[in-house]
Amino acid sequence: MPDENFEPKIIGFFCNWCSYRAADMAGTARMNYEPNVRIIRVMCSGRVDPDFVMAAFAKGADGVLIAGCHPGECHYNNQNFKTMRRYALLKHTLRAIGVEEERIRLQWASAAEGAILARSIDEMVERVRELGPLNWPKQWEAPPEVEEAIKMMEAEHAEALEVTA
Amino acid sequence: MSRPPSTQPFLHEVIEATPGGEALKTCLQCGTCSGSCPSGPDMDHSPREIFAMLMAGMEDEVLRSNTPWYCVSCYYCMARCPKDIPITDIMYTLKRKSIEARLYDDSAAPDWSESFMGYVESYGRSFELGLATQYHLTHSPLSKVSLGTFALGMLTRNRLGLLPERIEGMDQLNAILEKAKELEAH
Amino acid sequence: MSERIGIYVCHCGSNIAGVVDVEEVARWAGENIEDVVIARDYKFMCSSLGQELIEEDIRKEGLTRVVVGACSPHLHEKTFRRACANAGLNPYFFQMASLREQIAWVTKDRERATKKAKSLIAAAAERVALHAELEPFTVPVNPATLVVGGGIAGIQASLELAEAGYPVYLVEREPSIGGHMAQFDKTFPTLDCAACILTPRMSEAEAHENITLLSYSEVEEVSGFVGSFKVKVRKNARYVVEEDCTGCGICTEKCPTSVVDDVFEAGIGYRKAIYRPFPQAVPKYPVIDTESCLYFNTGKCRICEKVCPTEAIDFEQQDELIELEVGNIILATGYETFDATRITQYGYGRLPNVFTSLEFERLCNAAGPTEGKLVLRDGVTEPKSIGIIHCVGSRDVHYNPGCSAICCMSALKFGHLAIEKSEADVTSFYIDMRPIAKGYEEFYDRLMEEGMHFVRGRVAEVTDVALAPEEEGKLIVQVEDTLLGKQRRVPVDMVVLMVGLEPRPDARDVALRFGISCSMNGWFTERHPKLDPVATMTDGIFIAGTCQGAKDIPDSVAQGAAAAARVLSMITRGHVQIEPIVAEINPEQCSGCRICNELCPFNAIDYIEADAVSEINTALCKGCGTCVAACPAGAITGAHFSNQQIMAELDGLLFDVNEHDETMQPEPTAA
Amino acid sequence: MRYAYYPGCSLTRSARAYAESTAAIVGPLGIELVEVEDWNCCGATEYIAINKSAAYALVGRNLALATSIEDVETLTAPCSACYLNLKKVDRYMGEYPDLNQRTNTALAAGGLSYEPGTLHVKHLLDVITEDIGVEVVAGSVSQPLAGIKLAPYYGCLIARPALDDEPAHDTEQPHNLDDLLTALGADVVDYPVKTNCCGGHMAQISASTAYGLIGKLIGAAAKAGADAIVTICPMCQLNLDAYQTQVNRHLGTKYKMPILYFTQMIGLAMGMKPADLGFGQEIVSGKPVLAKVGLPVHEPAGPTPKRRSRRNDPSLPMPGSRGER
Repeated sequence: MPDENFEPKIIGFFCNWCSYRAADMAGTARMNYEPNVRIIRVMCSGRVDPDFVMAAFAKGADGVLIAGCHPGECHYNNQNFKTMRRYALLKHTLRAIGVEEERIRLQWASAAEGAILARSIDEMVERVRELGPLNWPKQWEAPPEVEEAIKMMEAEHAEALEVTA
Repeated sequence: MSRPPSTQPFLHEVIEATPGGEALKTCLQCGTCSGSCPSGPDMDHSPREIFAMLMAGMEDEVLRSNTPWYCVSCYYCMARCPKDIPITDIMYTLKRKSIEARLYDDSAAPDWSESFMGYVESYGRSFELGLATQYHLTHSPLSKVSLGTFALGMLTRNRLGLLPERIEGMDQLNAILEKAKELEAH
Repeated sequence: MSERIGIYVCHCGSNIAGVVDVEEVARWAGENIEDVVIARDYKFMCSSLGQELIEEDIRKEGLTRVVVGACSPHLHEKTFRRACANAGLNPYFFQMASLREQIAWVTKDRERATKKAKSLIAAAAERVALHAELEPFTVPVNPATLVVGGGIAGIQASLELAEAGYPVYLVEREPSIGGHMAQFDKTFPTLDCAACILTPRMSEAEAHENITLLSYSEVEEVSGFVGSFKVKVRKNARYVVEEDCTGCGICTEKCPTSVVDDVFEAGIGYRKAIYRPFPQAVPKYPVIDTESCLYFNTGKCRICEKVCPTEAIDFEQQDELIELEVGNIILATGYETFDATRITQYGYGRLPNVFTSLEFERLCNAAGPTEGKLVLRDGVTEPKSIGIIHCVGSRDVHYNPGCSAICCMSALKFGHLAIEKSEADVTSFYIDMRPIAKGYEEFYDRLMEEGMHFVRGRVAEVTDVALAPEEEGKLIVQVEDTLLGKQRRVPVDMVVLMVGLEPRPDARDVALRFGISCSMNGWFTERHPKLDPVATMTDGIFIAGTCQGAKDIPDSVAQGAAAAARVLSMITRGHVQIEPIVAEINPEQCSGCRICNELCPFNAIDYIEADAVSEINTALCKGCGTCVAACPAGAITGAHFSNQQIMAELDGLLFDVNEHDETMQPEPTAA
Repeated sequence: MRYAYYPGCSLTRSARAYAESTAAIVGPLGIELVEVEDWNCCGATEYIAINKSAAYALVGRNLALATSIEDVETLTAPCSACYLNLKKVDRYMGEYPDLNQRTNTALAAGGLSYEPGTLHVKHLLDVITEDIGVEVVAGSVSQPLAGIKLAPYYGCLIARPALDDEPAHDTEQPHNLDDLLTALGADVVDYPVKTNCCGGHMAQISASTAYGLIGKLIGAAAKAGADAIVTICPMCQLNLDAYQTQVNRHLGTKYKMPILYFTQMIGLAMGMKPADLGFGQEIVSGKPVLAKVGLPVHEPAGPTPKRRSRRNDPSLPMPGSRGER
């Protein structure tokens, strides 16, 4: 049974050009949404190192939301395509180590799409609330298989990045 | 973010009871709906006026109006509305509210809907001849001559059944409809 | 050595304080965050008193780091960095938390809002402690400017800059500059003749020694950054040698092919295959439209070549690629009109006597296809009655949700022209009359006096199906007269659809090419809707006129001049500072794997064979950080966004993880 | 192609001609219709006026029953009102979770359930013009309807409200029936009122309102020189056909406009016998139309007007016109 009082902690990685401005826009337009997402600004969603995502979980986050410009609208030409590839791998890896894939989400939001962003946040919060706490830090010392999986992930991740755009 | 509708409870009720009804709040009173309405000239208030009356909290007048009952479900208003207000669906909602409130003094249209559904609830299918006869005898016995022309033509071409058809799963249908009505009442 | 951090929590009047318990956040920060020596809350941090507060604390309390929790950094980051710099602190020892946009304006629950505020402040404090001293790069500003679009806004901007003595490249896609304004007959509300006020400015632009006019040309590629952009322009082949052409027009006169002119004549007039859009076109040189030219299609004809007295026709001419270097760019790419065939119930395209507003402009124009005679589609009959329908494709969620800003006034202008030119009875069908600027309401009064009729109601349909004898052979405008609450059928001879203004269909591609953004509808987005309406989020790129949103001529001209003023201030300063946010490779750690090389979209990373390491050219790096995230050896550092800084931010954001554990003690869900 | 088929009440009685002609033409077009077993009335436009939950449940039962038919993705209905009700319930259930839950709770009382989106609901006309294709229909024509002038009448509910994200039709001036009739060899007249209302149930509630609407529809067809109006909905057929006498009396007109189903016209063009297509059941006789089939093909009336030479032709081009003059 999900605990009704559980408020998930979700870390947002938002690119400076589109999605962080979408958040600004949602604010300016006073769109009400769940306060569970705490945002880190990066210059581009391409800056989101998979290690950041793993670290966020490791430090106690229940979910991670990556937001960037729409494919084809990246401020840096096409770096968000790299985000897309990493995201797929991240999902894959998380699944492999038993983390529900809804705990990570990629949302494209242009500077004008405050409403889309707000809706996406609400949806994600609701979903993660249903899933319950992840509570990684508590089990962090433990299973060697997790350590193993992380190593695998890192290996896979390095390999994947050799396949260039 | 929207303000709680404390000042206009009836408007809020109508919005709640209509899928997509929220858009009604954005009505700009342009009159596209009323200009498009094929039975508009026969309505005592144009659809646009009905929306203005809803905003003004004139519940009683709205429910007494013939407007929803003259809606022919052609959906011109809904397709043309620049604010995507589900106008036809709002008219259905107003019909339901009006039947509940029993304020509309010409019972012809509500009776037609109710007789129609009476047959459906008894047989699972509609029954044109029975319906037409029952309805016309109640509401316009004097015009039964013209009804006669209509019925005769239809009968001679075997286009009206003399007996209603009944579906096999009447029990199942009734169970479903009973449950639905129970849900609606809540 | 530990830092001395100052924390400032802004009330923003009641904007933040109304939802977030700002006193509590400041108190909590002061007591719980490491190295915080001062934590204050203050009414308006961005006020001069607020800034002085920071400056004083830096001086007196020896702050080494500053955090402000207020609005979005996109609004006031620069303000507070300047305050730090004023007090002698490196401006990059500052970090901002967006308590207003990300919390107060979007959250209702005070308790949860306050907790989120604490986490953002904690994250900023954790991060700022690890900030490195940075210096912005200073780059020179090339005094030349590129203006894209030769409508009235672009012409205005070009002339302002040229008059100030700086070079301008004015690029126009069509064969002539002038834009939509050149198509109009009169301008509201003063009824000046559009050509009389526009054409002198066009000639002035062409003749100006500081303006290089590139008509029939398009920008293909933009690279570089503020101060030194590189631009590739394709100058389409005109098949006419400009140096030789005298603009005598004999080629056009003798050309045997006549086609419908969809652009300048809005589809109601014809032009030749070799043509100038209009007699006063600037430049005066014609172009050959290869799609309709007989020679290009069949290999025969060449009449223009034969009749040209100066041998200026060159069928072999090729497109030319021109490379320009400019310091700033002004986009004034204008608008498109709404395609009226999309609203089928108005009958445009099916009913001959339904016209668009642009067609009507051409009908009224003395230089137009009817020489200014107001006639029906048959070209002969004068209409006895005209219905003008407002808001066609505007204020409609199916097409364009916004108001097109100019149609009410244009409709009044049309009313005046129709009354002046004909006997016709004119009726305007409007939802709301919006004559909002100086002299506009007076013009509305004037039209009421002149006898124009007004029906308040958005037209439901225009039909030719008559239901009464007086409707036979007419167009019937069906509408609810909302002031009467009655459905009306108004028979007229001619219907004019006031088509709305839309972004150019390729606005998104253009925005992408110049690195700026568009609204949902496709209008270019300004840096700030009120306080910075002609700048964009991209330094050095400005916008003017209707590419930013629907507006009339006076507003377009004002924006053209405003954009020029912004550019002039950059040119006069001579240099510009750019953010030192770039990546750097530590050669000690680099394994030479070259993964990063291919990732960089700006080719800023080179592999140095001799040392077997990669190296970043900071002049080309734009700081996206993708290579930083990808480096498997962790050898790349992104300035101001280092791994350590982001990890620290994470720690701050999750300050309450343990708190949560104590209260919840949840079952683990992960494997 | 195989479809779940919901005939609707009218096709069992007043619109038997529609049912018969549909049955006759689907085979040759490669369509297999599998009737939904023990279907019930869709509620027309009436039930929703009485009780919303019951109206959705009523239609929901049909959708649920249709899912038991194997190997079909699409449910088709020849009646526009049935079509819209089925489509709307499927669509709204998908869009509004509360409505979905209520409807399924009610269905559960009868041991049924329906997951919105399971079936694609399509009008019979769209099945023929989109899935089969106008060219295929043209290929099956053995007796072109040359010389017959037809007014294509769509009525409201196939065109509006446009519930799909990318609706198949314009909400005001659709053209797939025009295209189909042209493919059958008929002359299609310009019929701008093609999606106007036939009066719906107004013939019962306010006859004068209905007569006005019907008169407008028949009048526009007569004025355009149509030999018949072709419908795609039994309710439209009934209103225009069975009330035509009353309309004439009411408006003082003398219309004798046959109102025929598009499936009857397809059958005729395929060379089928009129009796097998339900001809003779219409109140206003369709015989004049039949008489024209098989007559020697006339040259199209009136030569296309020659383009006047440039000098003499002051007219302005129509929107969208291209090319030279």
